[in-house]
Amino acid sequence: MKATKEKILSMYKQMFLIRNYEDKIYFMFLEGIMPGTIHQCQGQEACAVGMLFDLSKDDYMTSTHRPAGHCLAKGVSLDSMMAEMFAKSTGCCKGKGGAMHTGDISVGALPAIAITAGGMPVAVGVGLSCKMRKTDNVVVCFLGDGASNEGAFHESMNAASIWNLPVIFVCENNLYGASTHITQVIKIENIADRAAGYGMPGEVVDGNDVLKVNDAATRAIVRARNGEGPTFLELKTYRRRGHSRNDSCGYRDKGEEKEWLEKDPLTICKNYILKNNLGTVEEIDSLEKEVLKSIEAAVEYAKSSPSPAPEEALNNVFY
Amino acid sequence: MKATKEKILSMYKQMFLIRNYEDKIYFMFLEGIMPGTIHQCQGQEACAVGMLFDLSKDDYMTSTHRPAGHCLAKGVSLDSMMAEMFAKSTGCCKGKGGAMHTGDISVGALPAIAITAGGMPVAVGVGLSCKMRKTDNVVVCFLGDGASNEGAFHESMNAASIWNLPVIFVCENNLYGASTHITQVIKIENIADRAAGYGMPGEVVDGNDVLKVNDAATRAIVRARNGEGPTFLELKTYRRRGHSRNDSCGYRDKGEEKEWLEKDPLTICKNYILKNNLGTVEEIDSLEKEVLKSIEAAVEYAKSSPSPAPEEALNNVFY
Amino acid sequence: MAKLSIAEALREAIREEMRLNERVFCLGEDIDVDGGFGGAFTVTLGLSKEFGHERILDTPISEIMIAGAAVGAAMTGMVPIADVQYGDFLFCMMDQLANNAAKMTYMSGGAIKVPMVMRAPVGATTRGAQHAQSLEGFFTHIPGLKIICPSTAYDAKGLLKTAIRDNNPVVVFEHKLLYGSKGNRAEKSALSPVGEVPDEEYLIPFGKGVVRREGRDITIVANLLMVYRSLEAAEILENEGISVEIIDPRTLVPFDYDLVIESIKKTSRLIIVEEDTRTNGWGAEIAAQIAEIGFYYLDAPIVRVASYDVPIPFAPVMENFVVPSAARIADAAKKLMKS
Amino acid sequence: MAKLSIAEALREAIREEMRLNERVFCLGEDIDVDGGFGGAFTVTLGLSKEFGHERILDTPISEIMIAGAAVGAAMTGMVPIADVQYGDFLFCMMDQLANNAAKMTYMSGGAIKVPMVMRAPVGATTRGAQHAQSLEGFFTHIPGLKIICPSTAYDAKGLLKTAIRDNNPVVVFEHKLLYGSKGNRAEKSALSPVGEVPDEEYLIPFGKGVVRREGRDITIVANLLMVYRSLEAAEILENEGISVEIIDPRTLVPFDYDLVIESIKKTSRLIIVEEDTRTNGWGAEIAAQIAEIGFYYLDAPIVRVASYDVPIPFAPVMENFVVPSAARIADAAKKLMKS
Ligand SMILES: Cc1ncc(C[n+]2csc(CCOP(=O)(O)OP(=O)(O)O)c2C)c(N)n1
Ligand SMILES: Cc1ncc(C[n+]2csc(CCOP(=O)(O)OP(=O)(O)O)c2C)c(N)n1
Ligand SMILES: [Mg+2]
Ligand SMILES: [Mg+2]
Repeated sequence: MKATKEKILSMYKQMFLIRNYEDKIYFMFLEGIMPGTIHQCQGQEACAVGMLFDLSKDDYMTSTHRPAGHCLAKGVSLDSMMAEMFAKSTGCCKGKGGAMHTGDISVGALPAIAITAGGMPVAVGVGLSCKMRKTDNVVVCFLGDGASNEGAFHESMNAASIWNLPVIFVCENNLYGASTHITQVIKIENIADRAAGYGMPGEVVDGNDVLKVNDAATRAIVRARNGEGPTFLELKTYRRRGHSRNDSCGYRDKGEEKEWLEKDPLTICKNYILKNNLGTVEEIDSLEKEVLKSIEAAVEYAKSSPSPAPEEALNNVFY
Repeated sequence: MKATKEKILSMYKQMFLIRNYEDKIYFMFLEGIMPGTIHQCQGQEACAVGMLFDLSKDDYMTSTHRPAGHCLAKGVSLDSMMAEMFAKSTGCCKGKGGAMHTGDISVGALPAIAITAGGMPVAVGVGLSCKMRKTDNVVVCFLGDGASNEGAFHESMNAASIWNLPVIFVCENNLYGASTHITQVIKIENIADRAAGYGMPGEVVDGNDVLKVNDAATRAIVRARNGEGPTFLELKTYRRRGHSRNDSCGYRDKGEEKEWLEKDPLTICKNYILKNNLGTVEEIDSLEKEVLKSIEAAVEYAKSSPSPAPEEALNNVFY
Repeated sequence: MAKLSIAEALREAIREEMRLNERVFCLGEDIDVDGGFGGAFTVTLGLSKEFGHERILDTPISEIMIAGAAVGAAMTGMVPIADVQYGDFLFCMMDQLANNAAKMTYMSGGAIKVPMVMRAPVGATTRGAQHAQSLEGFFTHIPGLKIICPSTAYDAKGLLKTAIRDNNPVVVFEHKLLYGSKGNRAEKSALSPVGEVPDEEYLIPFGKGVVRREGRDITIVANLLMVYRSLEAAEILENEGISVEIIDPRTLVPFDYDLVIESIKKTSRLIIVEEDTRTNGWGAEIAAQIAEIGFYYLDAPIVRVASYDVPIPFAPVMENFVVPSAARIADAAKKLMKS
Repeated sequence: MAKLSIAEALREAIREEMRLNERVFCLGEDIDVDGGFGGAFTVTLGLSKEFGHERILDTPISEIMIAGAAVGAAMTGMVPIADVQYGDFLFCMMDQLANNAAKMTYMSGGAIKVPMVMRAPVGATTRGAQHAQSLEGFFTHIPGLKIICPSTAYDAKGLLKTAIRDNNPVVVFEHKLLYGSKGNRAEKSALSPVGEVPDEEYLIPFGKGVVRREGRDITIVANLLMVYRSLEAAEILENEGISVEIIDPRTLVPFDYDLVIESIKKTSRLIIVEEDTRTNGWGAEIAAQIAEIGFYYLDAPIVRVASYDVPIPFAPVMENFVVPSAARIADAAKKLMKS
């Protein structure tokens, strides 16, 4: 598949945004000026962007404890995400959700669900809803490799399949569930092979190449929109940082780390752009600058936003 | 595989016992002299007997809401089972368990677990225990076709596989989960194919032919005892009666019913015995009489046994 | 006015709401397979004839999925009514109910509504420990859920309709011995509180209890089957000159404390009767709350009559011993009058 | 005497029991992967060095299996200590705990024992609603489980050892802010109740609370973090001439009612402080029980100070508002003294 100049630059820009958003937050965490905990997605930017780039805001997305990339790519506003990280009332969840529940339903991003695989049955319901309301909308459901051993995974895969729902299950296999290597907890080579047990197509994709991801996404989305049912995609990828804040990844093999860190999805994309004359160094530079500025602006916005009143905690239990 | 005369007659006798135990209970239920509810296994006798015949009482078995066949084949005493049905203090669970929790740990039959697939994670634990205690014991874990869509199924299959546990998962596919036909809730032809997703061998077996079941059991048991890990067996079978008491099976296709009712596991076994000169009509007759007498005796025993005192309900909450 | 059983009243509520709002649908195991049972207690029997199998959706045996799919559908414009065959299986879907359904509105800062209904049969019926539990106390403890427990046909219809229109997750506890299910699915020892149900539409607001019987000496708060056991006890007590007022709260979250307070101002004695096991049953909360806000109206200890703290035993003689009987309620009342 | 944090004390309890009994083993997610965290709060860190990865078993992310496997292993001769990374995930395994672990002994008529331990961290720590809950009230409501909640290093070791030797399922609630976990796993705003722990072996029996502070005017019953908040409140109140007695029950099932009764005979006032949300939190049961058996010793309403009935919000300013603070406890006490 060939991407247009506009599209590939735009995808690169989104990936660059995600990387730098996460890095900025990482450093602010180290400074100690941010509450809560973080699970970051540096290294997995191509998964989020490749999968979500072609969706409209009427399409849905469910996310995990590691939601920043998904949310940015789905169109949740940078400012509101940053404000949520700072626990401000301008946050996308008004400070009630926090990092692990980032989302904004107005752009189709359900609040992230931090229970491993807990978003999968929800995605089945969203798929049902899209189908029953006779829309051609789809739902992209993100999960990790570790999540594929949860009971919720099984029940959701099966239901989506028998009901032919417009759900695209996207397993970002970054080789680890927290500190546990995937080979310790699963006996088969590819998680995608589990799809066969549900009569669902399953495919392994290079998760660090945004074009390959986007290509697989396109096919799955068409299938879903046409009422042909769900698809399971396994995106092989790697996280460049720890599982959560303050994790130095002592459990990772250094050779493995080195090998994967070389496959940086941003570099891969940038090289592709330059090699195929889809953009110049200057063009890239300038959009990078724009992104960095927007992140600084978001931090300013967040910092200067008001904190919620303590008693605000008592509202919104019921709708 | 050829069975010896002694073994095949003995297997037949057990199947005949199960059939007639269940039929007796069915009629006592109709009479209204028995409390509770029942889920009966007429038609699935070959599954229980074929799987369990060669186990010792140090091997384990987990069962379901439909446990009578499994328990009789595992060696739970007929008298104590009948007494449990009558809610007597001589029952195998002292009247505290009831039909759905029949079992006797002293012969390796864990109390049946009536939560669909709820026994599977327990079987993983039993397998772990057999392995950690360095025994060569195995655990046979029964489940239904419907149970294969539960999250507990998935988590248990995976864990047993990665840890190479001596667990034999036996899925009695009787085509229905309650009133729901398997084709409505699963998209693949054979549930056994799901085993591949866990790196576990899966096999489809004629569940109405006790010799075929026993043959598959033998292979799986050897594997398990040798520390080679779990096996998944799908036994294709059919229940001859309703899902639970008072179910006239209005949801079943009459053609399907007819076809399957003709494949009676008892008849198949009896014919095999006669055809291969492993027993005479007289021999069979006499062991059938013996069984029927033992059932009548069990009913007498149960009826004449004392009811538990009401306050007995307060004991055994803790060990 | 039609005379309906509770099962029928619930069915009519669902039917009316499904006619009114095409977004309403049902899902669950065996809820209306052709030739099947219509759910374990016939509530949804025959609805697929009118609404088709898309809107009366029979599911695999996948409780996590059922609850989670209800959440997802509810968040995105649908109004699911999910069925769990026996309340006991709520534990299998507890994560979806407690961590997702109950928290989505809050976690989203109020942006998302989750208009779903979860129907769960409760009560001991000689099926043994895994098909017998009364689970109200678990669910009243989850902020973000509303909890209702209709004990008459009239309430069943009116409350379920309100639940379906509510923008929040509502768990409906229905009692197996009160359904009045017929035919193959009839229950031994069931009561059959067939009741008058108006032909015209009506809704019953949440948080409004009713006085089932007026009295002077003791206030009894009881739900579901225990309403009837308490009414029986009141008859016994009447003969001994003890006058009992019986309040059926009808909904546990929200709870009509005003009605209870009004009553104990008169009686100054309170008994809570529940089939839930005693320790941290829903009655614990009512007792605790009254011990705080109603303390000065009370002349005597707050008494709870509940199932004993044991798994429900199979044998009917033991089961009957564990679940509060009219006699046990009456004894507690007599003892309380002396204290 | 060694000075240990609670995390260390728990680890030492496990280590000693594993040395004594080869049937004891641990299982859970990330409990001691080489180079990993040693569980989310370092409790099992380093144990695999001594006992190997067979007995310190890292599992897939499969909570149903973890709990079910613990049940199966316990029923057949092993003594599993299972770990759930955050208490909130107990909901994922609730069926195995409530329907199997708690009922097996009973359903088998007493033939089977289930000697398992389930360890669960609780408490709000600005991680948001799905990693914050205090879940005691759910589990005290399940007959067949014992529930413990150590708040000091001494208790943590002694109670966990008793739990491991108990022939029944025991759920251990541990507070994230009390572990004193170090290094990467340290918690902001954690207390670090490092305590003296004897070198020689000791066990602490279940059902025996302790008086953490003696007082005359009000009895406070509090567990886990709330013990410390209550102690802080007591300091504030002391200055205002109100003398508070603080009881830490240490185990919720069984519960030391005698100790509470003894105390209210003296103080005639009771406040229960819990981080559990109010409605049907474990404190509801204590209040209800005392309103029944201790009514005549009380001069004033029983007051509960609990987390408000909301999912735990992320923003620290809101989280701090929801979870009882020393100031809120002190205010409740002052108000109660006036009533
Ligand atoms: C039900 C549940 N169990 C455990 C956890 C704790 N936990 C959070 S993230 C995580 C690892 C998830 O691994 P994976 O699915 O591969 O996603 P990744 O972190 O790699 O993105 C674990 C165990 C959880 N949040 N929910
Ligand atoms: C968790 C759970 N969900 C639902 C049920 C109700 N139920 C009891 S048996 C049954 C059907 C089980 O089907 P299958 O596994 O095929 O076993 P079979 O009845 O055919 O032996 C159902 C739905 C249950 N007992 N447990
Ligand atoms: Mg991962
Ligand atoms: Mg079946």
